[in-house]
Amino acid sequence: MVSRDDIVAWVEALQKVYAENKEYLTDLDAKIGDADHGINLDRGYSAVVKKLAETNPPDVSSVLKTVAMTLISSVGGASGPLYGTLFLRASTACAGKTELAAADIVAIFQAGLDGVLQRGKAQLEDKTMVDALTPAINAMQQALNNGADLKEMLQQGVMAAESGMKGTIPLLAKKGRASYLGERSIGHQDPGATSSYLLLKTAAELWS
Amino acid sequence: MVSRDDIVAWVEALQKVYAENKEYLTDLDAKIGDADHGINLDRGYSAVVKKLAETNPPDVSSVLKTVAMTLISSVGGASGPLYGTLFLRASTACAGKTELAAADIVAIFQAGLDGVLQRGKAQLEDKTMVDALTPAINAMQQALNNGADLKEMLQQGVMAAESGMKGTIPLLAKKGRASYLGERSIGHQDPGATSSYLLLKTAAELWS
Amino acid sequence: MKKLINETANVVKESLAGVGAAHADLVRIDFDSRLVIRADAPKKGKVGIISGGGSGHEPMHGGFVGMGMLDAACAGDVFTSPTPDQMEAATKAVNGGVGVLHIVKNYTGDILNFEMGAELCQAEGIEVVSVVIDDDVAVQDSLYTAGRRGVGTTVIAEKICGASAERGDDLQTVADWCRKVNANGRSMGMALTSCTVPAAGKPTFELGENEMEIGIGIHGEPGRTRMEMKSAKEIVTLMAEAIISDLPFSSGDQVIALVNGMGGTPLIELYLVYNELNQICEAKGMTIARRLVGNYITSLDMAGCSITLVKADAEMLSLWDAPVNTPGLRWGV
Amino acid sequence: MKKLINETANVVKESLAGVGAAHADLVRIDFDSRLVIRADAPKKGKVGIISGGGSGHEPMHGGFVGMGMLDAACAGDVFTSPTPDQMEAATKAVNGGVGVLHIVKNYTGDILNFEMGAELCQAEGIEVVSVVIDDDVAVQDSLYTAGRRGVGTTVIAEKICGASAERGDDLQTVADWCRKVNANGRSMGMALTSCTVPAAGKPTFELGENEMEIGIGIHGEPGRTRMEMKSAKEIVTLMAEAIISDLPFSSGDQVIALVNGMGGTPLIELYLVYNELNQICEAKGMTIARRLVGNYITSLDMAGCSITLVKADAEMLSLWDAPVNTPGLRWGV
Ligand SMILES: Nc1ncnc2c1ncn2[C@@H]1O[C@H](COP(=O)(O)OP(=O)(O)O)[C@@H](O)[C@H]1O
Ligand SMILES: Nc1ncnc2c1ncn2[C@@H]1O[C@H](COP(=O)(O)OP(=O)(O)O)[C@@H](O)[C@H]1O
Ligand SMILES: [Mg+2]
Ligand SMILES: [Mg+2]
Ligand SMILES: [Mg+2]
Ligand SMILES: [Mg+2]
Repeated sequence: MVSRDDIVAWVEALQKVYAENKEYLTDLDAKIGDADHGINLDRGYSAVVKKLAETNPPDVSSVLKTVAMTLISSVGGASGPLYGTLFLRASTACAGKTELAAADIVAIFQAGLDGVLQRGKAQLEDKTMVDALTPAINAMQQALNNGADLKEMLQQGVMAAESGMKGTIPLLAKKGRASYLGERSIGHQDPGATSSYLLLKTAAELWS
Repeated sequence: MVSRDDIVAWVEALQKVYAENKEYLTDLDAKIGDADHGINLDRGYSAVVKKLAETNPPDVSSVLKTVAMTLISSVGGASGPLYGTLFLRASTACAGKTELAAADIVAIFQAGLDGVLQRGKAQLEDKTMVDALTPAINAMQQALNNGADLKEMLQQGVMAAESGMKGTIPLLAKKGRASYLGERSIGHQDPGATSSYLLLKTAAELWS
Repeated sequence: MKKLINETANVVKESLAGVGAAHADLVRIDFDSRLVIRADAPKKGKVGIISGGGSGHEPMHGGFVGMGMLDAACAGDVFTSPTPDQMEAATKAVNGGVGVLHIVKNYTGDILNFEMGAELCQAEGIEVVSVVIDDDVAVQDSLYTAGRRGVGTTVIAEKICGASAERGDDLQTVADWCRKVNANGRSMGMALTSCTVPAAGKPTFELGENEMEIGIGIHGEPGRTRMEMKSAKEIVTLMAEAIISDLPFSSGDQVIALVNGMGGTPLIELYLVYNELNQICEAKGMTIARRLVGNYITSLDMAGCSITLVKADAEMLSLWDAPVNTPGLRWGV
Repeated sequence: MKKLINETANVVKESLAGVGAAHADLVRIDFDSRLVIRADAPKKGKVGIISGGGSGHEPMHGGFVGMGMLDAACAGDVFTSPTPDQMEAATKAVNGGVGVLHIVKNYTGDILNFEMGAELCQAEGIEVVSVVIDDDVAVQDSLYTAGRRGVGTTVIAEKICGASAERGDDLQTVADWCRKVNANGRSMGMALTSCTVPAAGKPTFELGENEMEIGIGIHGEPGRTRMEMKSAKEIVTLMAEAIISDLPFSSGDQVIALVNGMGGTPLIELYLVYNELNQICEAKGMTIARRLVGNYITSLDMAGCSITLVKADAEMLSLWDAPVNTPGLRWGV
């Protein structure tokens, strides 16, 4: 089960992960975007960790909502509203719960992805974060159906996210800044898909 | 004796010499000035050669005057009015003559130098063209006094100009753009002294 | 990276402070929300106009706040869209009771953040209309992509809409002017060098000594093609042809032209570019009725330029000529 | 070298053509003499004002021709003073019968060429007064050297003298304003990168990745000292101290300030610099009563900036505020 404190620990770990990968993500963005994705997330999660410490939200849902609102008001760019929407929908999807079971985890990510799709209007293979999130959630659902426990389920999700992320390399971008490049976007890994993979990987390393 | 055609040949040779040394003179100017001395002279002497061909001035004095006026109206910068004045005074100093003897040559250069000093108000060792011209003219006067012929006299002048030119290297500039550098002007050869040395060297190679 | 800055994290804030100190007669700064607000906002009964986007494009947008142009500009981090709460704060600060126009450049980040900002305002009962500028012909447009970027036409749209609002037009009319300018405006940009984002500390891309990038945006995003360096005449011809054939502009058209520097290209070159552009337009029978030559929508220290043409009718030209008093554009007053 | 140009030999001419095409309402171009002339010159009964110098400093001087500022500008080759015949032609073109002021920046080339130009005019009976601007505190002044360079104060002097001439002051009065602005003006510049003269094709000097040059002029002449890169606060402090202590400026002084970009530095940095300058002036009890922030006297594509302060009394400020309508500076009209 994933508790409120597990969620907080995850978000705090994400702050560290994105700080460590700030240059990596920014370099990926320099290739097909505007060289700021790592900077954006680092700024956002630093703000989130500060906000959580200040406001100390009481339960899972309110933690996720704080993350959402802080990302929305501090990240900017495309990824700010998208990740913000992801956490906002996740927060709504677990309203009232004190702990999240494996099925709840799949449900909040699915709700979050639905929000991302609605806001960003990307489709699979448009070379966005959607290409990491969608296969990951499908794999988690599958694992769950096959009776996997939380840890096993998350590991399946991470593996799928990783191949989804790598699968963005040969794609021609159709959404976001990379789409301006047309053919020249081919051959580069999408930064947002990469940060989404890290999001899941960090969860899998913490929760069990 | 130096005829009208010898003067024209000299000026045409100067055009080639400054074209060949355009980058060299400009590089010298980049070190302590504004990187244009070679460009300026190349532009000026190209205009001079064109003008001489068009107007075909009849005698020594009118050739020198044409050179003067063309340099003044095409070179700009510090060297334009200075070299222009040099040729203008030289023209006046030989008014009416059809040929120039060794003594006349010294006289026209002396008149030219006087003009440069009056206009530019530089003193010896201010790190300018004056530092090449002054010793050259003194050496020519000396040679003349010692009974040297035109060729020998010019060679003495060139040698003195060369050491005057090299002598600008350790000097601290007091006039022209190089003076803005203060101590940092030390260690570089003055571009104007270099172009003045080439002026005399070219004459010595042609006239005898 | 060598820049005249202190901490990279404070570049936007300190630059805004400079704008506020230099132009206190025209604008005030809201440091919390990073807004440049017209000194006398809100103007009761006047349609408010806000715009915004990532910083690094100065004078756009903060330099266009003032009488006859924008009422407020939201400054994002360098090359990063501002956030919805900034748009909400700006909208409230300029709301004169008759609605607010959001002029949004077509970048996913700007679109999404402005969208959320508009939702927040509408939830509080403020009437907001958003118009998206998407004028960059370097980008292929399609229903299935993010579409064209918003570049130079934004400057013209802000001026025209500002004049429309200033003379008392209602929100729909002001928004219609924005749509009309956008529908008639086309742009293309090119770079001789990359820009360097302060927080990144190194050039976004590398160009060889004899290379240029054509079809570049204003964020150091790579362009559509990299090619060997050419003469100004060839470069301008290439850009002008792409622009003119796209609308298409045709003989007899009157246009407003913007020859815009990317930040690192000096005016002597921009006027030379204008000379080429003017000759091309003349040869096609088009008349450049009004023009701007200079740095208006930049990309930090990038060397390069962009060209914008907007087909204009008499009324648009009269709105263009109307007085404007902002840090970056001023006439008639 | 990558620039938006065609043949290097034609850069100045083609750029002038662009200025002429873009601003036909304000100026006309004399291509033979390479002059930018106020469209309605000569103005009978008005003192004429001309200036000029090497090209590469745009908008100065051609961009300052128009109502309330210069009557004509002589464009030399890049970084090379114009020639006496240009000054003669300009003086004749703007002579309204009551004399012409020559505003000359203190460079040997400019001094000598303007001197010969003035002699030519005087020989033809036109009254000419020349005033030399020498405001660069980076250069040690002495009777035995070429003296200080003329830099940013030139822009302020051209505006003030233009207003003085426009209101009908006689030649001596206009010249006195020029001397007064010069006597009260001080400047200093710095570079982050070298400029590249088109005809030379390569940077005039090289600066390391962590170096800057302090006390630079506007021609890519090396400055007084090369030092390690510092923060904007430290750089501005260094420059402002040198300027303020030189006049000296003191508490209670009102000043006109110019934060000037060298051509390759974007506005976001220049406003940040202005913010630092404003804080320093405030701390010293000085008031920046008027200011310009932008590219006004540049050095081709050099990255860097200069700061100019001119101590101003009420009358100077009212001349500053008088209407001006030129390609590069416009207000009140
Ligand atoms: N419409 C969209 N839907 C989903 N994800 C998107 C969309 N547009 C962009 N993204 C994601 O956002 C990432 C870029 O984020 P970031 O660099 O922070 O913003 P910006 O592009 O505004 O600079 C891309 O790599 C991509 O994964
Ligand atoms: N006052 C002066 N008197 C004599 N020669 C001078 C004076 N000032 C400068 N020069 C000469 O002019 C040269 C520079 O000429 P040039 O580069 O063509 O002009 P500018 O300095 O205007 O760019 C210097 O190297 C110096 O020899
Ligand atoms: Mg990005
Ligand atoms: Mg020189
Ligand atoms: Mg961005
Ligand atoms: Mg020069």
